[in-house]
Amino acid sequence: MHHDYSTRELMIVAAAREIRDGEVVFVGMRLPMAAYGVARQTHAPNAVGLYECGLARHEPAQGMIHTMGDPPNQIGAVWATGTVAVMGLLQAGRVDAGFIGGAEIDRFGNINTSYIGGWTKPRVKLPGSGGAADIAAMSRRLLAIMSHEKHRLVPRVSYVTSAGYLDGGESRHRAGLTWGGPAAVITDRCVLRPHGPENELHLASLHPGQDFAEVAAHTGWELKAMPGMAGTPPPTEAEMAALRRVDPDGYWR
Amino acid sequence: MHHDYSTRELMIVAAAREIRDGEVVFVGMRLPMAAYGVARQTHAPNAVGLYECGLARHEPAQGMIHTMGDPPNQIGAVWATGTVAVMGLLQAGRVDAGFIGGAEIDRFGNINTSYIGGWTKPRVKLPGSGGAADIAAMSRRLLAIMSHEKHRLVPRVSYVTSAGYLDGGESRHRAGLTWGGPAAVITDRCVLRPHGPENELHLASLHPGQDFAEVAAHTGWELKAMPGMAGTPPPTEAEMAALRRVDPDGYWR
Amino acid sequence: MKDKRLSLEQAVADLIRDGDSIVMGACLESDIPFAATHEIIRQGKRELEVVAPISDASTDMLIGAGCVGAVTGAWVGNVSAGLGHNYRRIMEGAARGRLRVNDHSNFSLGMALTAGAYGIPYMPLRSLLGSDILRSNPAFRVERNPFVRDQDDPVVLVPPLRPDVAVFCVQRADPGGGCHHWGSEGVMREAGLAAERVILLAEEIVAPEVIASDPNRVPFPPFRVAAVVEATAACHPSPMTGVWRRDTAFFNAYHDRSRTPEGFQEWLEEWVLGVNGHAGYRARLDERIDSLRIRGKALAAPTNYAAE
Amino acid sequence: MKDKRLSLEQAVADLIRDGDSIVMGACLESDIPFAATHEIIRQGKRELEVVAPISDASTDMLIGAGCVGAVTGAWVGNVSAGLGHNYRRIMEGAARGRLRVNDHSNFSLGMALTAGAYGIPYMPLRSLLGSDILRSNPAFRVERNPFVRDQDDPVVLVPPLRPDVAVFCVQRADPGGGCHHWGSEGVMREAGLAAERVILLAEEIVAPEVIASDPNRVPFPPFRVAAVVEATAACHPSPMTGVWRRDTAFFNAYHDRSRTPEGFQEWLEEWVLGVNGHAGYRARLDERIDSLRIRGKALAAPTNYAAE
Repeated sequence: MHHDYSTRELMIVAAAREIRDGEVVFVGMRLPMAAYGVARQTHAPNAVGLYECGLARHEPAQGMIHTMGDPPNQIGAVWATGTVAVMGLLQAGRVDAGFIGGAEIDRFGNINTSYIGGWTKPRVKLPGSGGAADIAAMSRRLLAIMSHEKHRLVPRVSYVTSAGYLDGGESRHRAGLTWGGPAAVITDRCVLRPHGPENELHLASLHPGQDFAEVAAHTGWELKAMPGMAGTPPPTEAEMAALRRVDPDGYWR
Repeated sequence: MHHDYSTRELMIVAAAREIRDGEVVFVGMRLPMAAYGVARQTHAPNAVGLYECGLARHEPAQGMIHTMGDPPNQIGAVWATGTVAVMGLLQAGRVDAGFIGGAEIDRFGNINTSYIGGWTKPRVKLPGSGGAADIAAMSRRLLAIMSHEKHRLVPRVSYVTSAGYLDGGESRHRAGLTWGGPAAVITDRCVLRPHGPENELHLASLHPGQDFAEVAAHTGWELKAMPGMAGTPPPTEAEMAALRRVDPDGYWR
Repeated sequence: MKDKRLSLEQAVADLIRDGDSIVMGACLESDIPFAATHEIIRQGKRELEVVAPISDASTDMLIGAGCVGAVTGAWVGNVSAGLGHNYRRIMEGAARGRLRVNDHSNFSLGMALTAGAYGIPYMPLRSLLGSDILRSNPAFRVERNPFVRDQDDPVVLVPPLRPDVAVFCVQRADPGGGCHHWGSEGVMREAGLAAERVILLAEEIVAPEVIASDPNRVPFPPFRVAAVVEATAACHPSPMTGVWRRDTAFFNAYHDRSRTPEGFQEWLEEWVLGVNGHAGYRARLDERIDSLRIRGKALAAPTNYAAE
Repeated sequence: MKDKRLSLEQAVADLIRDGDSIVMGACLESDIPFAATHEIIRQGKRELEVVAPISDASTDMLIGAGCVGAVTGAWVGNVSAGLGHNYRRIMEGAARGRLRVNDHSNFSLGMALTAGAYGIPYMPLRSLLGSDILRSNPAFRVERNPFVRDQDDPVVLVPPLRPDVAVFCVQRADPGGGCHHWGSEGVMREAGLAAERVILLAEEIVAPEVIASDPNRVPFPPFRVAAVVEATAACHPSPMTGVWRRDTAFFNAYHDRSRTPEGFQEWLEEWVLGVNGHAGYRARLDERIDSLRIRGKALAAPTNYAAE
């Protein structure tokens, strides 16, 4: 166990653990890029990373990159192609896990990155879907990374950019999305997972130093704990060493 | 005027004359390849050739090639891509003229390269469409090259591989093909063109040495002459010189 | 071969008209033709429909300068810095009616351009089911899959997009419109085939033989290209594979300074309106541009096209 | 990285099953994996569904050898010589019921594979309207375009194809399934992404670094590749850009000799059944193979992927 880590680093490590060896992963920007790098260098040496600009990589990029189109993410790619080809693999069901972030998420894992306060007269205009709506719809498992604040974890998002379990239960399937849905939501306080027939997000593991009541108080719906809820294991020495290689300058500290 | 030419060479030259300068041409195999080369070197120096294997060329291939995928057709191409991209240009209406051949054609320019004698128990199984059905459907002008025999120029083909004017008149348009259709059928005896409200193929020009009665006798429907019917001009010196460069060994003699 | 070379000023003046739909780079984060973004602003084009498959901060700049009437796109912001302040200002204020937003995802936009490129009447998708994008953008339809008889199998139908203009940065081009592009392609091929007029901003002009030496590296055929502009560092501050690093500090500075309308105007004056074309912009960047140039060599393995 | 190298015999034995749908090369006339065609015949595979976007004479050989139960394709014959005699014999005779033909055009087949590759539920086309292909192949549907309200606008709907196996010849591959292919691509990319199992017949095995030096030349990602077979001249008699000329005389001789069932059997004995694998075939070609090898150099222009 490693003792010197930041919350963001814990989030990266928790995200890395969601990637299984040999999986094809749709890697987003920012934290998930680092998570992919940690996973590849620890428990998932055969994972494959896809990037929606049109890249596939085995080894993560060398050094810090700010966008997936940066030259260090191009050199050494194992496939350079177009957006339709990589996102087509997603729609064909060939992508095991996909990462997205979000400004707002609700108890059924629906995510809003478009309009806060309705689309006709938005209070806040967010950038929009990018590829998030596609990654949420078509990945076999969706992994979301969020900042845990009460106004972000809401009972119902005002606009569903990226479909989670929609109205809960079988409603995602009924809408025509026959696979996928959020498998984990990694926040700065905990990991949430869908549970029960309604697929409502439950507390699955608390990060070190967090307690249930405090996390629940920062959640916009009545948060329930999953059976077998545990603590998020702190980063191991191996995980931190891998993260140091991916992020030598401590950008994610 | 050049006096020493074969019928096939005359057909190539007649086909070349159908290509206008600056046009994008879907070049088929065999004779049209030579026709494209003659056109580029005479009156159409800015024509562009497309090949369904996934190539675009300006200059024709150097020397004789037997298929469009042969190395001499690859080197010097201005675009190497896939079939969907080049045939997609066709469907998008970006191709001015397309060449095909055929085993059977009827008076409305429908072409059969699939089944002689019905598809359930064919008397002759031909290779099939290849790209012909697409070229016939989606080129702005279709140019067909045929051997002129009575059993090939029939009142009605037994199987429409490649749509001409279907039942004549507006029927092609009604079927959903809002542009295109045969503009010329170049045979070893003459050039046929659609004429009149029915878009029936009429005799437009007789090759040197042919007479109307003989050509009509070799045609499976009651052949009519177009107003202004003329003789096919023999190859010019410039056309023959261009053909000699495209076909130095006299393969098409 | 027709010589299609034009100056940047002339290409923008002749080929981009008020009200046009226009793709400003299609590689998402790399190869964004900011030099053309700036020239469009200088020429005061109006009511453009920006077809925006993430063109980093280009769309936000055009909106702030008053050039845009509609955005048909998946994302408008500043990739490494966050939100687009000009976009927010107009959409969150009383003037929001002046900007029409046609929401897409990256995939639906790519598929709409694919349909436009290949003459496909509409493109059926499974992605976007359940998303409110289908409600805020009425251009999409949801229909039953006619191949599935015994159950309701909804599919999203995406109408084609055929932009009037597409502008791309490429590593090299010949005067006739042949070009090479490498690195991730985004929706560049589809946009280049779908658009009526393609403008290339070429880092380098080369002989046609150089392009013909490697026809597989050509994204779309030369006959689809309307103009070739020689413009070094036209993508700055975005990166170009093998040529330019990304100038992230420049994006961040734009983000900070565009936080207020006055700050944006000052930025615009400094980097766009007050410079003498793209050459003036490069001169203002001064030594900064040298520090962004990739100087290493990592060459692609030799590839032989010989026929004999 | 998993080492995916297998012998040709093992790849065909392990990855191609009786009844599979299979793409045998997808570049129309070049890069047809005849070495795999022959190995399939030697191993006596049965009831294959050949998905055939013109695979030159490969399909006719497989039909003649009794391996094929169905052809889903646009064209079966011998490109430079004409008709396919084995195909004709079965289709014009009493045994025609043993071979199911699902007619396509090149474009509809490419679009069906595109749909399979990208998870598109079905692909709408305008091509094929008016063609009897829509009658002889009941897999197509014609429906009204739901975006056009005021008139009847028919479109053809093509169902997706997801073949079990696709076999491709490539100029070079690494042991993990990365590969480079250049020259015209036919429907190779779509078929490689749509197929469940991809088998590469590589002219040359190279280090992964060689493939990663030029990721734009990779048609589909290594994780889609099941096996890599080192097999020089696996495409003979078809050509391979930069490597092999076409052996047209060989195609013509096949055409002449396969005119009768007995002649075909003799040809099969001489070139397939009676040779010791692909090495035996190459040995039988002897000096002929040397005369087909392209010896010139016409290298692609240098391309730099450096990041610094």
